[in-house]
Amino acid sequence: MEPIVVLLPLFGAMLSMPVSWLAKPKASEILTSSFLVIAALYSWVLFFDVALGGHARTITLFQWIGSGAFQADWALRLDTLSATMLVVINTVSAIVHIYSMGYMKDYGEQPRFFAYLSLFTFAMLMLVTADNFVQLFFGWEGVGLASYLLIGFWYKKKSANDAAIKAFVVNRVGDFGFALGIFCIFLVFGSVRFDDVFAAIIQNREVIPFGLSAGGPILDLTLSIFGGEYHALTLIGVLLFIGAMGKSAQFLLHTWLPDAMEGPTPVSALIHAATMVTAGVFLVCRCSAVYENAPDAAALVTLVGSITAFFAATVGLLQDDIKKVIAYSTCSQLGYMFFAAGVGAYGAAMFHLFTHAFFKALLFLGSGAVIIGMHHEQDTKKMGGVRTLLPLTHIFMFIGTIAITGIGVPGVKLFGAPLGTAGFVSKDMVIESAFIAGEAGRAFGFFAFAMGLLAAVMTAFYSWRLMFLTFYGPSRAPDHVRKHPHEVPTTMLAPLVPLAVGALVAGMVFYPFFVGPKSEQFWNGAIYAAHDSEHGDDHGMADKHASNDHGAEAHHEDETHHGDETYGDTNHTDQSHGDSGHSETGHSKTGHNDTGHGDAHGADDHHGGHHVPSWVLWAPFFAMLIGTGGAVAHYRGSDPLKPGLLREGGMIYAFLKNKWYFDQIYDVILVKPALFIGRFLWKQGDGKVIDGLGPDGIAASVAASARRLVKIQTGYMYHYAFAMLIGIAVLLTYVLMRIGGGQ
Amino acid sequence: MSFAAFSFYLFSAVVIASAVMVISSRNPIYSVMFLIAAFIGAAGLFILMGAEYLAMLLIVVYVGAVAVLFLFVVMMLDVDFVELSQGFGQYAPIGGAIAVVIIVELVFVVAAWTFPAEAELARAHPIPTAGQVVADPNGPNNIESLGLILYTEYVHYFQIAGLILLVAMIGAIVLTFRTRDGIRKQDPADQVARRREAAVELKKVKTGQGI
Amino acid sequence: MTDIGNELSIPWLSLLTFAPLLGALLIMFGRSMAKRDANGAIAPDTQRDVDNSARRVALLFTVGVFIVSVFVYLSGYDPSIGGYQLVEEAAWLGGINYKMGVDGISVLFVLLTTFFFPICVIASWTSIKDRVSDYMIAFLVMETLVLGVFCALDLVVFYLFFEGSLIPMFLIIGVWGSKGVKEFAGYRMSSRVYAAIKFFLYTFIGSVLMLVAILWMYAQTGTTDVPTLQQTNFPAGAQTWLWWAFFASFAVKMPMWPVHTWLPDAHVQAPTAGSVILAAILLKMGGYGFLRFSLPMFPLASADFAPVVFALSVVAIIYTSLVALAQEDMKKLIAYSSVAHMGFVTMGIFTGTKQGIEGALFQMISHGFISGALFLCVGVVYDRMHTREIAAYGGLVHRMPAYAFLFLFFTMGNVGLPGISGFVGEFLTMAGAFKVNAWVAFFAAFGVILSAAYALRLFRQVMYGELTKEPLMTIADVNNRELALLGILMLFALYLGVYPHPAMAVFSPSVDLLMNNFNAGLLSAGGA
Amino acid sequence: MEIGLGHYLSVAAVLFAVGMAGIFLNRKNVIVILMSIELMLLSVNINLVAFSQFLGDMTGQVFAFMVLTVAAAEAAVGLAILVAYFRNRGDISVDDANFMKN
Repeated sequence: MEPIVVLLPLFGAMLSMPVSWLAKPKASEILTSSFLVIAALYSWVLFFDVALGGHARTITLFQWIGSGAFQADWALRLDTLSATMLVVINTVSAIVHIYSMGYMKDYGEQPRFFAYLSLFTFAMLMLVTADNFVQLFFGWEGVGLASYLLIGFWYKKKSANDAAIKAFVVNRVGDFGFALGIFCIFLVFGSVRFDDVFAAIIQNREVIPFGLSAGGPILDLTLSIFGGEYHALTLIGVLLFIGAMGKSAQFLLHTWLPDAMEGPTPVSALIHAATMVTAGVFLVCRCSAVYENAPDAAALVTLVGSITAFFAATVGLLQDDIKKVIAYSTCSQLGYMFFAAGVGAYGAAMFHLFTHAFFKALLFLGSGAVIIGMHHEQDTKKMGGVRTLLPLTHIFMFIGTIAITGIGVPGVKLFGAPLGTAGFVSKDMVIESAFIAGEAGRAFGFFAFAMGLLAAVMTAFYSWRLMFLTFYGPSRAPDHVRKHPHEVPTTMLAPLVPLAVGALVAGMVFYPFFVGPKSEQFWNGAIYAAHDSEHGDDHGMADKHASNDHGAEAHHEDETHHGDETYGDTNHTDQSHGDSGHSETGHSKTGHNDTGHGDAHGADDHHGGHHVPSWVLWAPFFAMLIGTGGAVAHYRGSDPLKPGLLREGGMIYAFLKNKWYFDQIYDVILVKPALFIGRFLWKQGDGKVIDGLGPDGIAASVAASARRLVKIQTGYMYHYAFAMLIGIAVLLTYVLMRIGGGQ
Repeated sequence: MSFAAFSFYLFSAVVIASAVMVISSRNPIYSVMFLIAAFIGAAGLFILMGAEYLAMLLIVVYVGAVAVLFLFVVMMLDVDFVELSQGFGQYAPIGGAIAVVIIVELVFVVAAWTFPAEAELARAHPIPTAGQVVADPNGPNNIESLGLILYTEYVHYFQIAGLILLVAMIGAIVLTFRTRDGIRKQDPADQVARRREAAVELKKVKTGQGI
Repeated sequence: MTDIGNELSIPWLSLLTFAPLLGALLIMFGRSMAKRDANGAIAPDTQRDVDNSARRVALLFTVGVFIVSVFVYLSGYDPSIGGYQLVEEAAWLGGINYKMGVDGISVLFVLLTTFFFPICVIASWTSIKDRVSDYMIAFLVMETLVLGVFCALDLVVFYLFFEGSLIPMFLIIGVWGSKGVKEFAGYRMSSRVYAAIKFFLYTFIGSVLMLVAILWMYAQTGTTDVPTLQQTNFPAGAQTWLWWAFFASFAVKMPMWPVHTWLPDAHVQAPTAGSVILAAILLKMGGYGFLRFSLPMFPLASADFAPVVFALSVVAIIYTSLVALAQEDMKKLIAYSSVAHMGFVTMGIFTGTKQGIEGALFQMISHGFISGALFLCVGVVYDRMHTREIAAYGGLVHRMPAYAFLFLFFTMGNVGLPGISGFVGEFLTMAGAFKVNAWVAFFAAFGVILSAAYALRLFRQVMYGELTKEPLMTIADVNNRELALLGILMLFALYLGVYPHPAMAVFSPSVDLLMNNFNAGLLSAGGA
Repeated sequence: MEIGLGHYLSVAAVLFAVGMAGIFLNRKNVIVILMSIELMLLSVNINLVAFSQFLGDMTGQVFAFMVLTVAAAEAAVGLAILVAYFRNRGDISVDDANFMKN
């Protein structure tokens, strides 16, 4: 039955158009939406079964690519990680489907839209349920395709088409790294299946890369490749991360995400906030075994993640387009997730991914309602006072904003979970784990912490700025809009309710599972660090704090077998040591100093109040207050549009307004040269050099020499006679010479 | 110097001198005349070598037919030969050079000539010269021995030679034959194909009226 | 599965190969029987009948050959065996026998060929109006020759078919190609004639070198039997030049950079069906040749010169992708992308790894479907608008939604989207290449980025945007015939993309055998 | 001094060379060119006969006979062409006869 959860969206995508031809467009909306609702409900069932019930399993459908050792199947790998993603994807997708029934009413072409949405959902589900890297890649590219189609949904608009191509191509740059990462994995491990690869890492198995006569234990293996000698896992980690950067719009490869807002708003909510862009985070978490043993790669993840969090937030400060603000906010939040993963707090990263899906989808769908209500206006400068026009939407957006900025009470626990909105719980978790990692000596831990705090200030600022500009103050909209705002249909508002509820409480409800005391049982081996910190200690970070692994050696053998048995599949009861794991021998040795290695431990310790200084606990909260205060001070005043600290025309203003000039730089150093080189190679390379020296050149010189030779052809008979006679003379001379020489 | 040697030098001188005149005289008629002289000289040489039949053939065919044909054509064509001989000698250097090269080479050949052993055997039984034939009337003469070999071993060549001549004759006729319009001539086919209806018309002439 | 070919001693392969020739004779006969007036001209009505019957005969024969080939494949071919099957042999010249046979490497190409010829006949059903009989004859003759290329197990027989297949294609481009005049070296000639001559000379010069090599091999071994020669160990020095001679021929055919420039011209000028055959079948002869001859016969040289091939392949992938980015002509763009895709094939073949070779084989088959379909797609609009200028189109999706969908599908296939057959081959070749030389895979993967750029650019400019151009306002969507053709191709591409196993299973045993021979050849040379 | 083969061959060689030179000298006059060719053929005949006599083999004379035949045929056809040409152009100047160029 499990394949249903993945295949229903596919059926929806395939049937949408035919149904609309046979019946009405409405029928295809209902069909795809109901398919998605069923899939969503079923995915919750699976979530409870797999993640909470601990029944992780893999269902192989049939063989896909099989060539020698290169074996990739179509499979559903259901473990906590994928079950969590299933829930997020199917739920948000179902909600977006229902929402779109209202949203797309004005635009037409619903069957096509719903087909694309369902296609996207299918691809995304294939991505998260993959049990090998190639199927993951399938989903990876599949969501890219769906994203391309949906961004360019309004194909008449040139900007939409450009944005679609940009999204696809930039993602391809990431995929390039990803594909190389897969090849590298295949080279090293001789397999592309998760089980084989991760088991090899956990057991520190001896591997022999292709073409070499001798290998070595995987954790220390180096490859001489790309003209250098690299640590194999680090190389794999970096290459895979390039893929993740593309898909998750991380710094340097982020440029497509804001442009992607050309697509319909539900698309932005589904793809560019809740699901697709988080695929990179998912990938890093999925490969936690790799990153935990490749500290340099993890450091890169942390670095890029924290830079993105900061950078995107700065750009978000000055955006006027309601969707672009949220887009940059997404980019920034993805940065949070990445540095959380980079510092080893995979649970926190997944947790933030999970909560972010709720409040970001809520914000996007809410802004979609605003856009519809304001007659397709997206510029917040032309809004203001929308609160009175769309009171319900305002409430939803307000909830989304407090969720993202993180309203809560630090240090207070309710039923073992912090008290606050979803964003509060998860973001604080992320920031704190960065601090803990920094303390533990993990590279860029403090940097990430600092960037996270700065970004939190700005997040609060731009989120409230958006709220104030849109919903408060006097209206700046034209009269007809103000007097007759579009009615926002119920189909658009009803789906927001579950999202709003999630945005408020998801953090508190799921805290114990993702990062709290039950996390080890919850993750059930889906995340390497969550239960296997011993190895992280032993191999990955040994050089960083050697003092920590006293006793680790003694338990190495045991732990290896332990990991072997429990890793990756099924439910082992003996492994559910949870937070009481400290009492076990291997773990107790590392004890209190070990906080950085598994976020489960770290989080647990922190909430026990052992390690994290209280200022760290309060810091995100104050950051939020500062940002909020700034926004209130500036935008609740008499003229919200008055210039603030950054004057228009100033350098910094221009720098931020132009998004750090990335688009312009890429255009100059990549796009234009590519086109120029292409034209040059075509006209000069192919035309002049190859054809000129090759066939055309030879043909032309034959023609030219023929033209010259023709002149010898006088047409006078006696010339031919002369030629004959001279020929006879020459021939005769030659023969005589030969004979003379011979005699 | 024997008579044979004297004759050889005489004829050789005639042949070469005539040949030089053939190519150097301005008037083609002279050329033809000298050509005839050269042929006659060559015929003399043939006789000296014992090839009487070929010598006769040369005189009959060449002097009698070919050379006269040349003469006929030269005189028939109304050509300004002075104009034609303009640029005479323009290519003389190269022509001379080629000629000299050829002569030198041929002389080399002649000088360095050696015969294979079997040829030496053949030399032991030379073809009788004219003088020997006269001395031995019972032996086979030149024309006999030529006929013996021509009509037996080389009969096919002989036939082919005939065909070549036939083709040349037809070719020459076809090339020079032209039908001129407006000339009344007899067409036997037309005459034979003529029917009574086309030739005779019966008219009923009423009596007393005439035609 | 009984081996009917051997049990009944029916020469199935020869039958298949020469059946189309029979069709060609029939058309010729039918035309010569047509009534003529005093001047030898055929009345228009009669001409129409003659044309129609030519079309029908061609369709009948190509479809018949396809059905028989499938039947023979299902009942007579055992995919679990790696060696040659359905072998037939007849003495011909001393040491040169007429020998036919297929193995896992060639059998799919045979099926691909018999599959594509009916497609092409249908595709040219209405678009060819002049000299229909001649056209169909050319196609049928070409089918015979191409099938012969893939079935021949004797070098001389192979060479005859290989060279012969040039001639019908030469005519198809030169006679039924598009209009247009080209200034070349001071002469004005129609551009299709230019393209045809370029095509002919390029490939011909390439294969002449191969002929020299074949003659030498015959002189040395006294046989031109392929299986025998595959077991022959040529000395290393000889392998070098023999390899280059064969390489020259196949590299032009592939085509590899820098001898690729005939392909864009030929594709652009050829009629749609000609382009389809060229892309789907004829290009594959080069890759097939590498696998059949270069690799097994000259393993040492193949290993030695693999870096050269890698370099050329990588240059081809990047270079032609960049060039494709700048194209203004739809067919030219697709032609250049073909060169890039063939770069993956050569790269994969010379990795000498199982993934690389299987990927290359799969890529060739998949490229047949995808590129063939793309050319058919261009043909659809060309038949309507008679231009291939990208700039002449725009916003077609408004009037041609079904067409846009199909075009998008094949564009994505061209881009190498997983789930469509193009991905499997590309990915496997790169995985194989990475094992041998990571830089090669690096640059090849870089080409994949560019492929997205040019393919999507084409799609955007042709399909998307406002429909503003006057002539496009009344353009009609694909008709049933076109829909059926493209639909079939789409199903195949999708099927092979999702479940490539049936194809992979067929050539896997043969590839194993090939690699064993290859490695054994390397070892024996290393030992000696 | 005995007159031997060499003498005859020398005469033939000189005759041949003269014929050859004649072609060069009288390049415009087709009639003389034809005569030069006849001279060259004649020299060939002298050679053939000389060898025939020298080797005692009649075959040489048979071939001289053939050469004579061919030479006669050639002269006849050549002159016929000349006549036809003259009739068409009113001239036999070779300088104008360069149609082969086109």
